[in-house]
Amino acid sequence: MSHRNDLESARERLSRSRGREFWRSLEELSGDPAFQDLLHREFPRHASEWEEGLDRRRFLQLAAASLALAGLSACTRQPLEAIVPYVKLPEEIVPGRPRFFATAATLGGYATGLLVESHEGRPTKIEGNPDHPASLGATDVFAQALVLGLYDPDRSQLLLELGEIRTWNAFVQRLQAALRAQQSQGGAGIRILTGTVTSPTLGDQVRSLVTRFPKARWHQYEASGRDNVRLGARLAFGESIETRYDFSRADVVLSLDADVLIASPGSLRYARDFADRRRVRGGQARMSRLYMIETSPTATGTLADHRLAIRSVRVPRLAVALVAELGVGGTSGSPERLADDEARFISSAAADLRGHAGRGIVVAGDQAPAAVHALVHAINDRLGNAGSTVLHSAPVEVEPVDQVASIRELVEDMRAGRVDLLAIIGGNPVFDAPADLGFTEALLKVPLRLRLGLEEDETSEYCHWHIPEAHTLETWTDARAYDGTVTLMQPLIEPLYAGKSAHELLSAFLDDPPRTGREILRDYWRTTAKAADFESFWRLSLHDGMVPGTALPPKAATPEPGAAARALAAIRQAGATERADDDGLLELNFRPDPTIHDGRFANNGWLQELPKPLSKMTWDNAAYIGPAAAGRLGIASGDVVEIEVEGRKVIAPAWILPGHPDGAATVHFGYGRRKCGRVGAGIGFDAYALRTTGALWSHPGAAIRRTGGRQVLACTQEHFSMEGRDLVRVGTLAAYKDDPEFARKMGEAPPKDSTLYPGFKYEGHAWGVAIDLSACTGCNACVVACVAENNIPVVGKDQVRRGREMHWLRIDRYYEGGPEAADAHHQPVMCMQCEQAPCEVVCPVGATSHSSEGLNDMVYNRCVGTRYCSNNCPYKVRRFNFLQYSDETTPVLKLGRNPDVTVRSRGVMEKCTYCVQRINGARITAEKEERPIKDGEIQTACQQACPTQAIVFGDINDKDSRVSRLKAEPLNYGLLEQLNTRPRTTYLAKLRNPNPDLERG
Amino acid sequence: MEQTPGTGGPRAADPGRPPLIAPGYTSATVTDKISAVVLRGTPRWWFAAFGAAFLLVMLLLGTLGHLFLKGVGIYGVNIPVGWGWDITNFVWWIGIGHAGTLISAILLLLRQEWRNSINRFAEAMTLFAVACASLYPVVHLGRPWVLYWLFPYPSTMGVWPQFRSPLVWDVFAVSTYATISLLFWFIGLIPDLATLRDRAKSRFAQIVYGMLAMGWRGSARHWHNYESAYLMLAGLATPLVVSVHSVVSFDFAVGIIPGWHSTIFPPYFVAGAIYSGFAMVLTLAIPLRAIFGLKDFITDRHLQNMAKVMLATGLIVAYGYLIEIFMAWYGDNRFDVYMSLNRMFGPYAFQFWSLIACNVVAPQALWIKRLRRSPVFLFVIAIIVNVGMWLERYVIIVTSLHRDFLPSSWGMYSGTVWDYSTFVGSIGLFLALMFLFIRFLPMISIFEMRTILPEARVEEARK
Amino acid sequence: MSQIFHRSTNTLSRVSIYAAVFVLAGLSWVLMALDRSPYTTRQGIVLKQPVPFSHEHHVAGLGLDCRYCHTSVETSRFAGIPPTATCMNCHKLIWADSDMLEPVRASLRDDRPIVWTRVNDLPDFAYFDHSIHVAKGVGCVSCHGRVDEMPLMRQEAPLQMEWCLQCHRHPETRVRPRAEVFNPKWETPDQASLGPRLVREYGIRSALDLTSCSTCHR
Amino acid sequence: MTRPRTVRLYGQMAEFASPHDLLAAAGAARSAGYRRLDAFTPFPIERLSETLGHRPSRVPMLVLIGGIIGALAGYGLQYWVSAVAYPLNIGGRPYNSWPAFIPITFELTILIAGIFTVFGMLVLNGLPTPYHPVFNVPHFALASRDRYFLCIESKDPKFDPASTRVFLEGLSPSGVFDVEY
Repeated sequence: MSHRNDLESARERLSRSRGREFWRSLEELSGDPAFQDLLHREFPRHASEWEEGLDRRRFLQLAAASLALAGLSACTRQPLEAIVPYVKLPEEIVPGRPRFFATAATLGGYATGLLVESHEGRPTKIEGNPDHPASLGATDVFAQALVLGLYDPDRSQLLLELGEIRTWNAFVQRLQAALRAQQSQGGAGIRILTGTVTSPTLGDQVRSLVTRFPKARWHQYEASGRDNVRLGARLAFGESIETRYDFSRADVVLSLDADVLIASPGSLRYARDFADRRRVRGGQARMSRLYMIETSPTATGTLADHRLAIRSVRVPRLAVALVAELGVGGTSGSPERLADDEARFISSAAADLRGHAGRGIVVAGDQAPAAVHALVHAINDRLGNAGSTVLHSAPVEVEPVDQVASIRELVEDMRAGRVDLLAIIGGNPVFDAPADLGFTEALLKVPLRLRLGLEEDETSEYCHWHIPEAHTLETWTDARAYDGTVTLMQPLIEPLYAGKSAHELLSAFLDDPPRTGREILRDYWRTTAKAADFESFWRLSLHDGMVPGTALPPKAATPEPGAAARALAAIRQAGATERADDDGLLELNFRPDPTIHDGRFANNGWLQELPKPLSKMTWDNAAYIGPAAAGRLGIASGDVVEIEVEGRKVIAPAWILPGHPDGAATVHFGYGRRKCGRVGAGIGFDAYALRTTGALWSHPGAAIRRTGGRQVLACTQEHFSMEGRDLVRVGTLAAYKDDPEFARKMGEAPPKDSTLYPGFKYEGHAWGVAIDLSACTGCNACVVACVAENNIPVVGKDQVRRGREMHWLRIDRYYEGGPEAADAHHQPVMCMQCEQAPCEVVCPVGATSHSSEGLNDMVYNRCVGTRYCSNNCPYKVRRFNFLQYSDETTPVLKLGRNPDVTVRSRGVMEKCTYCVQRINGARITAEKEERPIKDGEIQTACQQACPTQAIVFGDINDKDSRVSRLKAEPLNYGLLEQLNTRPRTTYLAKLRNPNPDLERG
Repeated sequence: MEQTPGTGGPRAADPGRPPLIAPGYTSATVTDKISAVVLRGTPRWWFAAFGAAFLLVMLLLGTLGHLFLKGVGIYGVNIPVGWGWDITNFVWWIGIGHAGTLISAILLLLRQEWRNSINRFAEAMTLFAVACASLYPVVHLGRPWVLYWLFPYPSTMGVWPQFRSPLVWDVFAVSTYATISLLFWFIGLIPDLATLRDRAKSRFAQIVYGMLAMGWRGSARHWHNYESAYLMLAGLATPLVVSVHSVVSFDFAVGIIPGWHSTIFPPYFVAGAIYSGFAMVLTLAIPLRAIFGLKDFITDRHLQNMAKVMLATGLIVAYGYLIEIFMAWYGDNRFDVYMSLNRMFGPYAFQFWSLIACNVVAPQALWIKRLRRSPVFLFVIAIIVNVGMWLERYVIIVTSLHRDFLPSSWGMYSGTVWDYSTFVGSIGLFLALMFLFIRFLPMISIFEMRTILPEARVEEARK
Repeated sequence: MSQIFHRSTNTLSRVSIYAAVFVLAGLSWVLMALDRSPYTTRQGIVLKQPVPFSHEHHVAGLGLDCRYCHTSVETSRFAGIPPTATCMNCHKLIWADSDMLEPVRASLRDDRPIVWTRVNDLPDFAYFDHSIHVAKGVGCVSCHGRVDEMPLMRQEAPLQMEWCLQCHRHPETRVRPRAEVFNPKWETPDQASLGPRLVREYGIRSALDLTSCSTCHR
Repeated sequence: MTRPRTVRLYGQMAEFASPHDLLAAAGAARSAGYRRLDAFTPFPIERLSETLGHRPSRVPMLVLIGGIIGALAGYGLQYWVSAVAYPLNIGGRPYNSWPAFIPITFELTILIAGIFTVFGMLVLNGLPTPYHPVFNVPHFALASRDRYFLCIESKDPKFDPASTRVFLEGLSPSGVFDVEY
């Protein structure tokens, strides 16, 4: 068979060019027909889902794997390796040295500035752009996981017409034929559907399209959209206004169901500013205070000094009460009936806000009704926060619209047969459009359906043409950050599968011949920037990752008179139709999934395996309910339930989440993908099936019934009580002022000299880490960063369920307090690099030992796999390759690996070594330059990703280093220090700043 | 040497006790009866029994093949429970392997003549149990093909084993123990091999036994050096047998995990090992003496003595359990207290209480003389103690690991079908070796039996 | 009783026991030797290459500096294998029609790289950085041998860990002045006093640092 | 077996039915001035060796030597590896962590001593000797069953085929045999 031969030769070529010396240019590789072939025909394994039973193919793979492993042992010959130089060396490349490029990632349209590490043309690691206002060097989990998305072997790789392979040119011809037909009717049958767009260039292209086809329409829909924010602003100001916050100036923050520090545009920046405002250092004891009113527990809620868990139907009520308490603009009428705790909460928060007028922030969540947003605008205006901590500006979006209305209109047009040509650019409306619209059914009435998508998904299935979309890291485009700052996004690599960007697709509508993405971007900015020297503008903007001066200036915006009254009226009206509380139904809340968002990341193994911040569940979504409701309904975690909303039903596993309010449940949408890659298809349940235009975020009456079934869920942490152990030490600011040493007194640390053996002296550098528990938001960015930096494999749900997840860094979550009002604490735990490491002593082959700088080195190639070290590790931070977890067979995944870190094979232990590859890299650079390593020069991957700078790495022998100063803080303590392991990683106790008035109650 | 205890020192039988050998036997009849078991044709049941054991060995090989192809992940181990059935079985087998050397060496030094009829197959049992045990450190490795890194040899890497690790101690202790036991067993066999050589009819058997006997001719000079060496070896093996299980207990005691980190472990493990070893000797001896009609040599008195040893060691073990719990409470260490409570009332409480029932409660019946004299009852108790000692190791390993210091990393453990098949397969290996042994070698030491015959009482005769 | 064995078996059996001891010892020695032999290490073995490139001719004959081709040796962990274009700088004029150089011309013509066989190949889990060794005064020849005397390239050193350790434990026995790093002919009669001085001068880390596992493995 | 008959005798051998008879005979032979004596018995008999005038066993000395070698090798190996060959900082423990080196020192002491014991015994007994003249005596097969033999070797200065035979027969054995080479 000839195709088999092709495959063999391609595989052979790939295997020859493997490993660290793999540096043939990728563009060439991706253009290689044999390589394309290989990617299409061979269905490579991704997550290692281990089926029992052994077929021949698996047998051979294993045999090959064990032979390869045998190659690691000392007495076997190494196989011959090839070494493949360039034909012409690109000028700027030094083989073996990584380079960094500035670009950005977008989520829901909003950009975060990034620096991407690239090895010989292969992007391998995402880092935040320290100069970018939305990042300041930090990233979120989605940005970190972009690399895996890029190399996802399941990505769409072919341009298809009804399943047949077509060329781009054939598509352009077909499209232009259709456009010629539309020309006469002014494009009345043309519809474009996109997600939220902040790209000025794309906006310009759409406008050009509408100019050419005046009757064409542009629709936007984002499943996890911000319609309420937009409508609320319009309700308050009568115009579209973007609101952003300055947490660095805020003393009191009240969040009305807003996960503002984790999941909102600008949240990385907000989290950083928020944490900075709460750092207690060197006796300077000042902290801001966060009041959180929330329904579904969020990571932001875990940071709150006061948290009120209520059903979301109560949120507007509390907003009304707050308005009344603060006496905002002409709000009269009957006072709200509040429960005692609600009333106390509101009055204390109101008093605090009033006491810090101009230095407070009230913020409402994306899912809070528009009227609440309008009230919040009124409050911020009244308190003088607007203009100080709350900044208004022109909208960041190209065209802010009511997206639900937008997609409803599109569906109506389609159903009425008014649409001849629909181009769906990104998004996945067949999967995520509100269930009551009947999007799919209406879509089928459109004669020509075009689709640009990263994967062949549910929507592609219903479209005539599917065009593979270029990945963010393959695309020339631009986007705005939360404050309007524009980033010119440059590709790190040529499209692996000849994917096209939205710009290039729209160019096929507009230009003949279509322009390339780079041309489109340059042409737009050449006219827009009006720079005297465009080339230097272009180079500078690309280099910095920002276009200077594009941040939107704050502008004064005053709520229209009567806006608050209108909002109150709207809330009262909604309240009139409120159902009774005692009908046995639960309020059902819809939220985007914390790790796979609206479903777009479902095929990303890193994100699937990332524990959800609060439940620590992986690879699944669940119906979360509070302990009280669970008790009433007789539901235990893992019980399969049927959720019924207005006749729509889904089957879901239940999960009891402490801190979830009674009378409500939460489901996360994004799971239940029917058609995506092998990682994400068929796992979880589809919560979109219950989500309707009338109840996008919350439905008041859902019936939840046990079916009697059980479902196994893979959770990485099953015990959430500290069992009275002094693991996370928590205190209040008042306690700290009383006795700054309080945290140290909560545990017992043996004196350094109580040892039979003389200790080792570390005379050069001595690396250490300090982790500020007050700052940790539990956002997981560090975890994914660690996965990406250290080539940590994905093991699959079954292996996670068996307790074999591989994350070197985990975030432990503990609860304190009652089940409903539970305080959650996050504690990032990685290898402590104990100076008296229990693991090292028990290793029979010396595979783990101390470096001269105090690192607990782990030599993978020496490990025989007794697992004794892990047994003897009190922190259980060691991870073992029980099976062959690293995918060594899928060629494309090799491209994304960090060449500075060994890819571990089965049977060896692995763990965090403070990113020793970075330490060595920095040392080599410094020694070549004959200078000492500067403090801060080395950042571990987790430290770099952390939005709040909770993790600080450095030399503890240098008394002036940041880490030394942190370790000198009275809050500093070692985890399990009574064991005398002398951990190099220590923690700063968590401080909270509760309101004494509320505390007393 | 004026006095040579043990083999060469025949002494009067205690008139108050039943004899160690049925009356009427002479050196000739003892010789003929025991060697006949080997030199007679193979009984038909042997083929069936060996065949069954061999099938289990095939199961073991199949399991190991699967293990080497897929990886140690086919077992139930995880993080935090990095050891499970594998090390449980290892310690269990090693424990069983303690009876043989104990009987051979310590009882020899203590001049317990009743050992003479059971020491041979107890030693064989030791060897086979150690063979089964040494399987597990290999199979539990993530990369068993680099096992040799645990041995000191001049590698091209310039690196050596890490001698502070109890696992390296294990390597030395177990391989020393296996070597010394093998040598002990073999030199014990030499005179009997000579007997078989002289009794064998077929040329082939003559050559095989002849080569193994190395030309032993029972000369006075031979016996003189032989007895000296045997005694020396017993003197060496006695501390060795104590050290081996102490070292095995260090695997745990050197760890810092609550439930492992305990100074009581070495004595309590050694006692447990003797306990389980005698249980296994009884488990084997009771059916064997019935099948081969050897009740005249392995008399009820032997069984009773072993029952008493079990009772004594069982009490030491029970003390160990008690003192662990007491120390947790007395030491007032939060982690130890939790560990003890978790053992008793946590998810593995069933295993814990089963172990108490098997190891502490059941053997108390041995206080009753009537029950001690019933071979059937002793057999049942021995089986129960075997199970109990397995559970003990399981409880020590799993309950300590599954909930250690940080509740965040707590987890659960259970074995998989591959764990079971490895264990069953290793029992098959043990039985197969045992069947080969009883078929081809004298299962009772002939020459040592001769020494306790009345005709060997040279001194009395002289007086 | 008759004799079972011939009288020669006495000698035979004793000799065979002694022999077993010697055979076992010999076998261990053979295994150890094999482990260090060129069969395992490929030390000194000339591997088949697409073009029979002669370092002797280019270095000793033409006097090319190492860095003319291995451009990144001072800046990167990887010394660099010259791109085809580097070869063709000269070979478009010299030996432009040689059959031997056809693969080189074909490479440039078809824009396909030349696939060489790696000669000095460390395992993937050993992280060696050329630039730092060069910066600390480790001469090319210290590891690669006198390439200026090699008509065809071969691996000079065994490249096994115990070999690496010799220098990491005693850098003073190998270091040379930085200026002489690329000089294959450099020799000193006085390494004993020069070595320790250079170790101090170049700030070469202690043996304790240099033999820490993570110096090379991560 | 058909072997060419040799003229020389290895010695002469008397068979006894009980250990008492053997012991008595051995004493008598020794008193009679015979020095190259050996006895063959199915089990060890106390005082027999002394009666025959054999020297005390040298096995215990070998055990001591083996033990000392083992102990030195055991500790030496560990010390050399951990403190000289490749010193590594293992969990902050000193290079020469002597308490941790005791178990292996002990095990190696036992191991080498044990090996010396067994192989020393074999060497001292001149084993293996699959062929030995005494096996030429047909009745000798019973030496491993229930018969006791006393052998006077031809190397004995007092040995004389005729008179020795007479002497042996005077000890009331159940038989006297020539032991041929």
